[in-house]
Amino acid sequence: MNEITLLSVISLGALGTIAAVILYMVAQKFKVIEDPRIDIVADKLPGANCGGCGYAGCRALAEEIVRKESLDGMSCPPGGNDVMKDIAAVLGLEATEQDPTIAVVRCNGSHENSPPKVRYEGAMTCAFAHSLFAGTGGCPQGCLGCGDCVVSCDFDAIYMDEQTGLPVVKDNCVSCGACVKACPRNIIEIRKRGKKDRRIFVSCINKEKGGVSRKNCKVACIGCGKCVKECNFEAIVFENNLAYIDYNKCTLCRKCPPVCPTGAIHELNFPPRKPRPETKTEPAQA
Amino acid sequence: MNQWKNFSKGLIKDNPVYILLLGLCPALGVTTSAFNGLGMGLATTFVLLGSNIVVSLIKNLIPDKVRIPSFIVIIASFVTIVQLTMEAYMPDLFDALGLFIPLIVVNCLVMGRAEAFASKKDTFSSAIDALGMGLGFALALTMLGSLREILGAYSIFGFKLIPGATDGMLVFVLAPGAFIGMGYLIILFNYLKKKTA
Amino acid sequence: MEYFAIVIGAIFVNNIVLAQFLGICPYMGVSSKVSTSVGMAGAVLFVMTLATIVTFLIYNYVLEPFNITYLQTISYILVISSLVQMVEIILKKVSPELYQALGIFLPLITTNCAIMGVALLTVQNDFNLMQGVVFAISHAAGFALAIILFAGIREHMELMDLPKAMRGAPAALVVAGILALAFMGFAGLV
Amino acid sequence: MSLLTVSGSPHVYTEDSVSKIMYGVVLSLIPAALVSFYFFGLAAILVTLTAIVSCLFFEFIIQKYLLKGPVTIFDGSAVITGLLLAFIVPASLPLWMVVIGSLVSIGMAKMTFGGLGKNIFNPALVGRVFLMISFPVEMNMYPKPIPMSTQLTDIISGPTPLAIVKEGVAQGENVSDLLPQVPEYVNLLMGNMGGSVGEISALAILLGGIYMLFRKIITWEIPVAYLGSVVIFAGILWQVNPEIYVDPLFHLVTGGLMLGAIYMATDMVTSPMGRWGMIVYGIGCGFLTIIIRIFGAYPEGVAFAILIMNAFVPLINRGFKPKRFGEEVKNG
Amino acid sequence: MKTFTLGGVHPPENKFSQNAPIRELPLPETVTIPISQHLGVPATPVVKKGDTVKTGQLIAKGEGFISANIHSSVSGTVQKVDEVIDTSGYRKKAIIIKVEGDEWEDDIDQSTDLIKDCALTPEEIIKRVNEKGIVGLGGATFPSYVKLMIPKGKKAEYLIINGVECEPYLTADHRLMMEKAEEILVGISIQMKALNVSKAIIGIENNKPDAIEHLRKLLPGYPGISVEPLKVKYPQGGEKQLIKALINREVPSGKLPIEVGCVVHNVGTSYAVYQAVQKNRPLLNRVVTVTGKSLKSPSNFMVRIGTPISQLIEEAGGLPEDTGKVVNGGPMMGKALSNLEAPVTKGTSGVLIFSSQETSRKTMLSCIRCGRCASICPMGLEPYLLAVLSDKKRDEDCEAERIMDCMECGSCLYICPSGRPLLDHIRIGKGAVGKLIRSRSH
Amino acid sequence: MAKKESNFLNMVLALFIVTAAASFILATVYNLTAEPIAQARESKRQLAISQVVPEFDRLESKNFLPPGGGDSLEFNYAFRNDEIVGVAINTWTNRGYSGRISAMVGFDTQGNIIDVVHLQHAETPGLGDKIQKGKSDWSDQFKGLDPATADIRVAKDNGDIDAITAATITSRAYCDAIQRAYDTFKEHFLSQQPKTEEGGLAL
Ligand SMILES: Cc1cc2nc3c(=O)[nH]c(=O)nc-3n(C[C@H](O)[C@H](O)[C@H](O)COP(=O)(O)O)c2cc1C
Ligand SMILES: Cc1cc2nc3c(=O)[nH]c(=O)nc-3n(C[C@H](O)[C@H](O)[C@H](O)COP(=O)(O)O)c2cc1C
Ligand SMILES: Cc1cc2nc3c(=O)[nH]c(=O)nc-3n(C[C@H](O)[C@H](O)[C@H](O)COP(=O)(O)O)c2cc1C
Ligand SMILES: Cc1cc2nc3c(=O)[nH]c(=O)nc-3n(C[C@H](O)[C@H](O)[C@H](O)CO)c2cc1C
Ligand code: SF4
Ligand code: SF4
Ligand code: SF4
Ligand code: SF4
Ligand code: FES
Repeated sequence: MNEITLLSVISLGALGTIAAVILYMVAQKFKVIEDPRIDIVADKLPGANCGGCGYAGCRALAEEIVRKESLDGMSCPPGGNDVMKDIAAVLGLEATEQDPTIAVVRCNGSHENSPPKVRYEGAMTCAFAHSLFAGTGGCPQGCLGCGDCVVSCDFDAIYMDEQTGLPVVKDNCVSCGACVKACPRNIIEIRKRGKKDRRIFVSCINKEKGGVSRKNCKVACIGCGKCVKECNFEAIVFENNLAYIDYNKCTLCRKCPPVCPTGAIHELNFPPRKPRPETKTEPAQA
Repeated sequence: MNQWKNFSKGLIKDNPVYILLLGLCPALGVTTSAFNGLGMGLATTFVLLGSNIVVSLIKNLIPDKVRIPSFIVIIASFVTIVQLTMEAYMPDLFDALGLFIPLIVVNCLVMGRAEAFASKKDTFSSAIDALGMGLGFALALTMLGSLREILGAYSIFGFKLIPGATDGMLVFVLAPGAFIGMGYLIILFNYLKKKTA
Repeated sequence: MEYFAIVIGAIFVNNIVLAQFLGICPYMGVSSKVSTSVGMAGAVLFVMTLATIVTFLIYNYVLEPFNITYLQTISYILVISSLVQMVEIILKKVSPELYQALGIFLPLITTNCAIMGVALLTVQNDFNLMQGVVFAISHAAGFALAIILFAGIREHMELMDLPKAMRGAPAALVVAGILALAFMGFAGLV
Repeated sequence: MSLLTVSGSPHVYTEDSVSKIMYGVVLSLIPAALVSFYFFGLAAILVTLTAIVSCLFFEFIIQKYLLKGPVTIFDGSAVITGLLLAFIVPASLPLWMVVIGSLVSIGMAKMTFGGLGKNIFNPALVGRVFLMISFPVEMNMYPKPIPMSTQLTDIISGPTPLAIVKEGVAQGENVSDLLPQVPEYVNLLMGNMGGSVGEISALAILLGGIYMLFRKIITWEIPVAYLGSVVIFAGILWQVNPEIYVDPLFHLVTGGLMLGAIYMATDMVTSPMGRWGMIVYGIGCGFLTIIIRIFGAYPEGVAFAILIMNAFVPLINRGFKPKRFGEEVKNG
Repeated sequence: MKTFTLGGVHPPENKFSQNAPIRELPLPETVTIPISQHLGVPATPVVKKGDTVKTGQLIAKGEGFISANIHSSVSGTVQKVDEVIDTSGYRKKAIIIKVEGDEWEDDIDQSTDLIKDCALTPEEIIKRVNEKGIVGLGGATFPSYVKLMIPKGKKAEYLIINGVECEPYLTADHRLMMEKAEEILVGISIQMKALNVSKAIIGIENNKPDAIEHLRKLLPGYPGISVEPLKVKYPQGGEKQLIKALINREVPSGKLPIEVGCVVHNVGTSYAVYQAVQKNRPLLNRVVTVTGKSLKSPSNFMVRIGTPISQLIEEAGGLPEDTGKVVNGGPMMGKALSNLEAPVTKGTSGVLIFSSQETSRKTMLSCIRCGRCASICPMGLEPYLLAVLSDKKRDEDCEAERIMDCMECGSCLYICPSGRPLLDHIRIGKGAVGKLIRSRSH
Repeated sequence: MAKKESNFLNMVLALFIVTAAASFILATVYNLTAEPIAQARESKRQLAISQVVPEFDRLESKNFLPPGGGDSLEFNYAFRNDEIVGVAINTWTNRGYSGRISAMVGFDTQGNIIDVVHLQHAETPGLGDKIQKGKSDWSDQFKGLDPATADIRVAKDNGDIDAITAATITSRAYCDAIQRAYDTFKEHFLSQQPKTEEGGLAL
């Protein structure tokens, strides 16, 4: 060992020792302020900070999960069940399985179905239009078409259809609920995705009397109650001139849509109907 | 993990410079020419590879509280090795890269990989990860270097592209060109990432 | 006059971020708000000065006499990182307010090339201790100028709807580029 | 009857619009353009046309194919950018460099940030500084002004009055010996001096400025603060030693100061919004201009000074809020 | 000449109807009287379908501190009490009365004789003003009796009468001052008595020299009242601006005029106070200006509350072919109508008919940061900033930038060369910040 | 993750071992590379010298202070057959655009410049770096000049040297460095050695 090597080892070794001593002091004085598991959990979360979980961002959820040591009632819509399972595994907890959900637009007052009666000019935000007037189509509950929901979506999962002037939810919706909060008229609802992405819902939330709502919009729910009678599963509730399909009870039997006189009930992602609708078996061309 | 995926992620999807925005200082500082960029990229790759391997080997022997200082020392050793070797055998490149060689030690990329990957995974994966990330880094630096050399000197790796033309747009050799060039390359990489995803 | 040249040179002409490309990570990372960027600048000022002093001592009283200057890199990084941690504990004990304002940034800049770079440059320039300190403070001031200006611009950009592809890093880099371009006007001041 | 319109109040709006403002600026630049065409002839016309057309072209391409948004090239802002870019480069600049300058101005300085109103730095100035640093040789060659000429003859490196004085002083000569080498003040005012295409005639620019003030396109704060602070700072130095520092009037009428103070520092997009902010900004521009002109490597500092102050604008806007109604009472 | 100092704009005045005398509008076939025509809690109907009512009879009772009684403006049968479509297309509760003859309540003095002396005590005056459903006719429809009651610990020094009518087009107050000057002055004296102040200033913009002169001639009979001509500048009629212009005091942010010893009333309100106190007559009708460039005969009408707006337009020459927008109120602060059958309410000061060219907004471009909106904002705000902050939902920042000081005068949107919908965004922001503040106090 | 508990002893020990091992390895590398590094530096110097003086078989070095003050200049006397064939002077200037410029100037024994090469500079690429031989032939104009008769200043200052376009500052500085070399050379070589015509001194 020559002189340089010796000096090197001595000086650097001394430095290393000093560093270690300092670090030891740090470790002593610097008691862990935070539960280290918070970091681990936060790491697992997608980091989108969308607020869909109901907490102020991913880290806030992580803190809450660790604090409560339970996953009850907590979910991360963008991350889905996988993430929650991961976290459960990390913390040794059970994750509550949740049915996948998606946002649904409950208005069909397109330019054609609800022709414009006045013109709107000004800031293209539904919030303002809502405070100003009933909407170009005249329906005081219908979609205003300025796209606040589209802007609010962090996942590019909702877009404005040029033809109809209505928002359309794409498949990549993570049901974070941002659009639900953004819509001043409460038109968007988070519903169960349904088997094979099939959904049946009433695409109208107008609570006016049938005649009145019909005057503004061809496809409004007029509150006739026919669907309620048709449903064998008591999945349809009827209140204030409006039918509402409970997605927890609906079996996707497809009986109600045809009976609606205005066509307000929508079915999504079903194969085309066979001439005779009573066949309930799986269609061949799926 | 699929080792090929582990390797290739550093090239585009998780490119350390353009996507993860790590190690920006050397990426901006030394890329006045494609050759310098490549040289710095390879030097960093070597350090990354070496330190990742050593860190993953000794990770279980190091107490948690001195983990980071130990890693720093390991990284710094590899940097010094590079420094000495380069000075001995590639003095011109050494002069061109200047200050940025010792600064590899504080390159967040190196530390980040040691912390996030090598201290948790097995040695082989760590080596592959280091190689992928390092080559991604080298790719990024070479690209920026090429861009700046092409625009700033109308040449690439020293070959004149336009015979007779002497100077290019000098901005690109200077500081502003580095920032601007990287800004637009990031857009390109974001686009590529989207395309490949 | 010599100090004047060091100061002007470090702040304007050879601005550490805009001309020397050091400390780009915090420059890009901690500049989204003016208030945090001010905190960051303060922390950099503090650590940079301290680190320059300590590394100066190490270089001149350990490495140089023992003829082992090749250990510069490794010893500097060790010294700086343990120093910062020590400061952190002391600060926390002595002045909790200061800790609140600067402390959260301290770990961020321990392994930051601006600190290391200035320490290395001090040696390269053959400065004495006093010059080194002025050099470090001026570089920190240059960093502060760059990052606070930049944070103002970013806060402003936050309100403008930039094209999607440009948001975040790309626009920030182009701004930095133009800023660097503008700072070239200071060329020749010293 | 067409459909009734519903909108929030108010229901009447001023006649003024962005394009009216912008074309007002273009109109006010005509005297300066005529002077430059008179002195630099065809070359000036070509540079000007090239810059305008290429600015419009790049704006169109980027808006249509990259941003895929509405095309608003006729709002007049790109015309101004082109015009002003042409005005701050030498008339002898190769046209392809003018095109590159336009690309930088529009593509990098303006469209990167989303176009009109969103840019942080003055596009024309970014273009110029980019060119100045990229092509120092060409950007440092100024043709000699020859009235009614068609050809550029004598292209000399840096014979602007500012450069002559700066070089001379750097060589240890006295200002009083140097001044005879530059044109007389009347000529400086009229524009008979070396310089960029449109910056030469302080008088023509002043004329345009008065027109813009009259039409309320610009307000007085920035130009007055800028020019005033240049006079003050230069005056102080001049008092200190008139043999190395030129008199303030010389600073006022040479180089791009007039054009900068009236057209570039006032660009509303890149300048502060409130009165006090504008004044601070103007003083900052003036200070930096003098610093760079006198102590820096460049003989001219207007472009850099304005760009640097552009970067300060967000901070200035934060710091200088308008006086709120009912404020004093609340604080008092 | 006096005016306020901060900001302000001067849109073209276009007061086409300033020389058209006030005409009584014929009775409509039915009237629709909304139960919420004032600021505050809606009134509660006290009649039901089938009831017969007389002109001036109480049909809905104001409940709560800030509310106002509503009286039938016609005589006839109540057709229904139901939701009807209001001016904006939403449904609001209203009382619909089929007009049959014009039979008035007996205790109302229908004569036009001027009664100068008022024997009532201040408390009685306030009570009467409350009973008769008088609300501010200057636009805000704030129940007037509340304003006549000075909160404890405060003292009123000045009664300020708002005869500014700074809105372009509108001439209702102008005509009222020309034709009912004496009544207004008596009303002012009554208000002064109720407030126990000795000084009243009537502020009138200089574009109404005839009104200034006319009132000044009559002043000698009314001690303490003066008339002050003001430079024409919008929004001089805003109460804070008016106080600043007349007595150079600034009402602090978020405070009421009484903070600086002032109470502000509109001239129309004074006239209504006169009617209520001296004639025992509730607020049944009001002056409405119906005007527009292409309208055949721009007019000022005395209109019963509840008359459909379409009838006013018919009476003024019918809706022109090129109509693009119909506005309820002035061009700067009025509300665009989507339903012309909506009724005149206590707050309707004018009906404006615009052609599409006159009123369409500019093509919206990006803000060019010209700063004009900030330089003309009479409250010293930065509308461009408030608009983006509101758009980005940065409510705390909005609040810190004093968004709640905005009085929605519309000057910023008027002036913006880029056609930015500034006020639209600011309104949303105000809503959000209001919510924030309320949630904080709970 | 198997994490080791941290206690005082194992922390200090671990860090000491790591640093000691690292420094040992580094010292080894250093010892291995010390030679090549020195060689590389030397060959660089040799190369520069050989570019500016005629072929030689022996070198001798000596340092002199320049008459204007400042750092000393290194004179490298080149001998062939024990006869001085030229002197390569390592000179410097601080008047560059950015930092110090150093250059090697070769003189023959009469004081004519044989050639000049730059050693180190930080001038702007594309502008000032044209003083480099590979970048432009600008510095060739010094070849063969006798500073005693030629004015080593740029044309702008009424000298005989054409400046690099748009880089007068650098050009001036380079002239300054050469002038400094000549002044020192004159004082410490020419004035001591009477000028002779006798042979062997090739140009
Ligand atoms: C919630 C609220 C409470 C008010 N309280 C009083 C009051 O106690 N005394 C008073 O004189 N005015 C009061 N005002 C009325 C205001 O001073 C003002 O006249 C009214 O808001 C209409 O003004 P504008 O038309 O300028 O908006 C109140 C207004 C509001 C909105
Ligand atoms: C922007 C703005 C403009 C106004 N202009 C007038 C006006 O011209 N005339 C008027 O009587 N009231 C105007 N007002 C309403 C006054 O502020 C104030 O509410 C009114 O004079 C109070 O009297 P009142 O309660 O009797 O209506 C305006 C309010 C605002 C916010
Ligand atoms: C970024 C930048 C780098 C420069 N680099 C140099 C340089 O290396 N050498 C130099 O002499 N001048 C340099 N300059 C200075 C300018 O080119 C200066 O205008 C020029 O030297 C003036 O000399 P001239 O009379 O030859 O035009 C630089 C300027 C800038 C903006
Ligand atoms: C008074 C005034 C001055 C202007 N000055 C400039 C200028 O110096 N450079 C420029 O590119 N555009 C200028 N413009 C045009 C426009 O504002 C500019 O292109 C915007 O910065 C683009 O967003 C000016 C416009 C006005 C109204
Ligand atoms: S569509 Fe709505 S619920 Fe779905 S991701 Fe977008 S914002 Fe969230
Ligand atoms: S669904 Fe709601 S938010 Fe979306 S456009 Fe319609 S009204 Fe607006
Ligand atoms: S509407 Fe509000 S923000 Fe706009 S000018 Fe009026 S007070 Fe100011
Ligand atoms: S007036 Fe319009 S363009 Fe001007 S600053 Fe205000 S919002 Fe922007
Ligand atoms: S690489 Fe320089 S600060 Fe991160």
